[in-house]
Amino acid sequence: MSQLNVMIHHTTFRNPILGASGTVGFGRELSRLFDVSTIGGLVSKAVTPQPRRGNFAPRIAETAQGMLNAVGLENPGLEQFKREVLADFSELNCRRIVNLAAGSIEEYVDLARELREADIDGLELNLSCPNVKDGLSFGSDPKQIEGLMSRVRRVSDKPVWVKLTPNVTSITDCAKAAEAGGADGISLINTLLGMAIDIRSRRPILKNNTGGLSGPAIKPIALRMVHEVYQAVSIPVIGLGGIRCAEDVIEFMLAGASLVQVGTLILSDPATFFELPRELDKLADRLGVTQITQLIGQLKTW
Amino acid sequence: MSQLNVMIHHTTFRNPILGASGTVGFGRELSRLFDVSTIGGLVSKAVTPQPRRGNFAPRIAETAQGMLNAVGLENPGLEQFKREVLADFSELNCRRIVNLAAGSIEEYVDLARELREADIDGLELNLSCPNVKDGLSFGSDPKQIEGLMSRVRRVSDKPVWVKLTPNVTSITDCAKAAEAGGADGISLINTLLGMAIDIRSRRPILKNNTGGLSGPAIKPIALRMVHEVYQAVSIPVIGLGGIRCAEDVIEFMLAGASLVQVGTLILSDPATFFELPRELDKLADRLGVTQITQLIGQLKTW
Amino acid sequence: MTYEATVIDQERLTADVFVLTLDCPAIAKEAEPGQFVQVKTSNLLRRPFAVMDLDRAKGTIRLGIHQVGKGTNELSQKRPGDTLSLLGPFGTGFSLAEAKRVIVVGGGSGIFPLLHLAKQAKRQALPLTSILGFQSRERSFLADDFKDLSDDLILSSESGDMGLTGYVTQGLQAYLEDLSEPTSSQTILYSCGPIAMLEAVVSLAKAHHIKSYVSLEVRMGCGYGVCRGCPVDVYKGDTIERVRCCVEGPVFSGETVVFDSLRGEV
Amino acid sequence: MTYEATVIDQERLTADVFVLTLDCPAIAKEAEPGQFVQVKTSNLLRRPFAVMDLDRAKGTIRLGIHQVGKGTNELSQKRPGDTLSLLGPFGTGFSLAEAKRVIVVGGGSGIFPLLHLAKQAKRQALPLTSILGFQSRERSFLADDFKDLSDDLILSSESGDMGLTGYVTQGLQAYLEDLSEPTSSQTILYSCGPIAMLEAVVSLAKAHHIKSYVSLEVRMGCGYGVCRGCPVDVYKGDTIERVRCCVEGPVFSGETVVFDSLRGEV
Ligand SMILES: Cc1cc2nc3c(=O)[nH]c(=O)nc-3n(C[C@H](O)[C@H](O)[C@H](O)COP(=O)(O)OP(=O)(O)OC[C@H]3O[C@@H](n4cnc5c(N)ncnc54)[C@H](O)[C@@H]3O)c2cc1C
Ligand SMILES: Cc1cc2nc3c(=O)[nH]c(=O)nc-3n(C[C@H](O)[C@H](O)[C@H](O)COP(=O)(O)OP(=O)(O)OC[C@H]3O[C@@H](n4cnc5c(N)ncnc54)[C@H](O)[C@@H]3O)c2cc1C
Ligand SMILES: Cc1cc2nc3c(=O)[nH]c(=O)nc-3n(C[C@H](O)[C@H](O)[C@H](O)COP(=O)(O)O)c2cc1C
Ligand SMILES: Cc1cc2nc3c(=O)[nH]c(=O)nc-3n(C[C@H](O)[C@H](O)[C@H](O)COP(=O)(O)O)c2cc1C
Ligand code: FES
Ligand code: FES
Repeated sequence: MSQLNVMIHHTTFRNPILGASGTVGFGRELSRLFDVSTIGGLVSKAVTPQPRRGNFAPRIAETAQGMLNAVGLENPGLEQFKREVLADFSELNCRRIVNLAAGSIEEYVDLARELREADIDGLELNLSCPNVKDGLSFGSDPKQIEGLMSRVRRVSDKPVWVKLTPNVTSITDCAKAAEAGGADGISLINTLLGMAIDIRSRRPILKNNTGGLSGPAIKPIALRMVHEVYQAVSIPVIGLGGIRCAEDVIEFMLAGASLVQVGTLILSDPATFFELPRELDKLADRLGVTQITQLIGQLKTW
Repeated sequence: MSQLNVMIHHTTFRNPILGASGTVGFGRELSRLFDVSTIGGLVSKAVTPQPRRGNFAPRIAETAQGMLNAVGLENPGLEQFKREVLADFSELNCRRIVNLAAGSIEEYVDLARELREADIDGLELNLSCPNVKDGLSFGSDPKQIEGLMSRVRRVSDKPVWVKLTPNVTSITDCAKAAEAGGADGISLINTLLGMAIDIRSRRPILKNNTGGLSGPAIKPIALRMVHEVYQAVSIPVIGLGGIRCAEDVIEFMLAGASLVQVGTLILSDPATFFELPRELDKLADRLGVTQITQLIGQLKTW
Repeated sequence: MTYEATVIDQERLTADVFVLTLDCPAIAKEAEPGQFVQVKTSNLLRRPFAVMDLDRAKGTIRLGIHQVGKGTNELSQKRPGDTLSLLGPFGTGFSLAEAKRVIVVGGGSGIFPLLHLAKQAKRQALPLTSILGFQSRERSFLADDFKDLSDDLILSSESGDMGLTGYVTQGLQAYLEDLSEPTSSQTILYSCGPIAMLEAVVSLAKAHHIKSYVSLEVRMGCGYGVCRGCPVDVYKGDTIERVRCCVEGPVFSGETVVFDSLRGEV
Repeated sequence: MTYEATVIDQERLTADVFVLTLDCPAIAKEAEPGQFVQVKTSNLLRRPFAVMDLDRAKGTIRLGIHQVGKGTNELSQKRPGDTLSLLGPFGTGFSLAEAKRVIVVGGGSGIFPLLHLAKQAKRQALPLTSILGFQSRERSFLADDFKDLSDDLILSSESGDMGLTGYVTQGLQAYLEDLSEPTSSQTILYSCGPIAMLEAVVSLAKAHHIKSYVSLEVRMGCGYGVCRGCPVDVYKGDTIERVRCCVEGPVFSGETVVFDSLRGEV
């Protein structure tokens, strides 16, 4: 029995394994089928200021050890979320993080302000959605990231994680900007922008043409970015991208992750996800690790 | 029988399938074992101004439907290349492209100038190697790309392809810069920066710590970038990343590639690589495509 | 909801259609017509298949599978004794509650879920008409099973070498035109097949004032409601609502489906 | 160089070691001791294995395989009748040309390529000493085969329940200390095993003025020379040259190997 609990910014996670945004809904389906008290926490589907219908079908395409999704942030919007979803989400017996997405700094600030009193354990700002206003992605401009984070900081005492897109030249510049803005943690990585094509119809498989690549295919990129960011910032890193087993969890922790999230695996193998903490425990035992936090950032580079 | 030949910048390729840099050496091993007159061409391993020993072993790590390599541009250097390798390379019965890598604009210009008279079909500038001078990658700064390309343009009449790194926020900015500098083609993508970790030794598997991710795992990203760049420039695009079969070739051509390159597949299945042109022919027939060039850029987006 | 099922039998119906019989008592006990299971292959995502048939006493289910790609080709290699990981049963299936008479209309692999439904209709002693379309006699399957269950069986083939010549919708149209008014009001039509076929079936049913239910095949991420990968637009009164094919479907009231939203799905 | 080989036999030697006998006349005809083949699994890269043994008349080769990960576990599932795609034979193997007496020193899965060599030595009637190290008796393999071929067989086990207690290098050291001067000058030592073991073996051989050849296992991309994924540093006079393990190796003259360059390889 190793100690699996991890404490970051005064919040204790019973173990470092969380469900990632977009792959756990708002916890309702999973908590009906599984015991969520075995996992560290769940990160909600993105909540946006207004309700969003998302993209048309097809939204999913499979690739080599990966998948593309173009759900398009379908969600009920802030008001309905607060009215109809939040109460159930708050009752989940694990750490509860609300993922937020918006089209402008003001909107992010509004979202964070509106959830100031919510019974949740933190916010995760999803900075990967294209900013329709000036054609730039929030997530790829360090200045915007810092500005956004510092504005959110002023309106919320909740722990705030900034979730970064990997589609950038320098992930460390983005992470440092989030830290400078006052973030409590950096979640990475979100999906990589990709495309799949049907040669018979000569069309992209996804109705949105492009989508976000997730799954084991992207793990090497995610590990590299977690490692880089861990060295560049002093706030905790929450690592994700392609995790499927306890070995993967340990790889991310060695690279510098204090917590990890699991996404695509939950779609195909929810039971495996809920067994991961136990598998992690066993593997840590075999490796002689008594406290899982002893692994964080312990990668010895050559 | 479909017409497989493709003509770009006055050079006819008997078919659009080339072997990618770093996975065909200088053609010697492959031309001994296979008939290179069946393929469109070969792109040499990168040649640098000085001999390079590359990185220590391990240089290879396998990942989910991908591999990381950190060869570190091992090559004999320009002088020895010209003296001992070029003659054989020039004799290959297919199109012969020499891939060039260097640490400064001056060095690239020197390399291109030195190969002005060589009996080859073109140069490919590999802009992915980190510029040790100012910590920036050439390949991620459009201004440097344009400057570099226009300087090379002045010293060489050979067709010049600029090979872009995908580790950037905007691949189209980089491609447009290359075009503005006078490039004859854009090759993409090079590898994505990644890492693999051995949890027992707590070390990166690669002695270089990080390496370049290639193989089917990256295909969705490559397709997306080829599609984006095809729309942004009017020079030919040479597409690569994870190609393993004739369907993949057609996907790249629909996305906008005039030619494609095959890398990682050659390591595991050289015979399959040399059969690809025939498979492409058969598939084109089945699809009712009489001229392969009819496919280029014919993706119908939603 | 996660089960390790053992393959009991593998039966080939045509060159690219086969049936797997699986030992899986838990799913055999629960699965309603129109519900589906998520089957694991060596690919990243599971593959959804309707429960085509089941035997509660024996604890077995049957999946009818059309080989169309990597996953289904892999499944065609499974032999008795092999095991398969299943999730399910999932989704909202067909309901016979309001039906006095039943028409099932199936094309291609859309025929599979209808067998389960037809058997249920038979058990409930509901008059059953089955209208099935294939490419050709050689590529047809399950016709005998439906014959045994149906009061009326109308077959069609695109090649013309079996039953009516043309699409399944032509058989349906001819049948509906012969239908008397009082019958149609008690009749419910159930259909599964390619999107284009379903759209045509629903519009024929509407024209003849017959209520219809269709089972949709939309690309799925999870199959159990967490990923929102499987949107279906349905009319709710004057507004359009976007729901999940895997939870609120795969069976929908035909009139409510916004088929335009599904272009790009097969 | 690409062959489709049929599995003739699968024999388990220990809990995690097995032998595949493959029908592959072309490779059986060509392969020299120390050469290897690249075997395809469902993973992206092929897996290199030494040709452990061959029968030219029958056209078969044998691969000894230690199960250590995904690829070797998959290969352990192969049964007679299954086919495997092979590339090869590749590499520069062991040469007995200068040898008057032969010592082979093997640890763990490094023992496999030495069997082929030992048989060759036997055929050439060269006096043969085999020094083999295992973890324990239970995990030992091929000891009987080497017994039949060797004039001298020295076994060791880390657990101490078979032969000498400790590493294979202790057996070697004891043996070398007993060796008389004239013998040693005609003797060549051939070794394969983990890098750390090879380094120790080479330094012992050097200390006793015995020429050595070692076969190195370096992670490979292609196995046939195009990718430069498998560097080995060797002394050429005063300078160090970087060559390819797969073409210039995997067998190198022990004294020339720069072991420091290989930290990180197993
Ligand atoms: C609710 C439901 C029930 C189904 N029932 C049956 C059935 O009983 N029998 C049967 O033969 N088929 C059925 N299908 C279709 C079946 O799921 C696909 O044919 C199968 O997933 C194809 O997998 P593949 O790997 O062979 O094809 P590939 O083309 O290699 O698959 C690539 C990806 O696309 C998805 N995909 C491809 N075709 C479809 C499709 N038509 N619908 C949904 N996803 C698709 C795959 O699941 C996979 O993620 C059903 C689909 C759904 C949604
Ligand atoms: C020239 C040569 C000859 C060999 N001969 C034999 C033999 O006869 N019998 C035997 O059991 N093993 C032999 N090996 C080692 C064998 O190739 C590895 O054990 C095997 O590749 C592990 O594959 P895996 O998928 O089970 O392990 P994984 O750890 O899952 O493999 C991951 C990756 O690392 C590589 N890798 C892992 N271990 C090694 C290793 N020791 N050497 C090289 N690459 C490695 C794999 O090829 C693969 O690319 C030889 C290696 C070389 C280079
Ligand atoms: C279907 C799907 C929907 C997603 N939706 C969101 C989202 O709403 N907000 C977000 O921050 N990330 C979203 N993601 C990204 C994941 O949270 C995660 O960053 C990514 O999938 C990489 O992890 P994985 O490889 O474990 O899936 C989504 C991913 C998938 C597969
Ligand atoms: C072992 C190896 C070495 C490579 N060396 C080079 C190189 O020297 N120059 C270069 O431009 N690209 C190099 N590449 C990148 C490939 O040319 C190609 O861009 C990349 O591998 C993606 O294609 P693939 O997925 O088909 O392999 C190398 C790739 C591999 C796998
Ligand atoms: S497939 Fe995931 S919600 Fe329907
Ligand atoms: S493994 Fe490719 S050169 Fe040796």
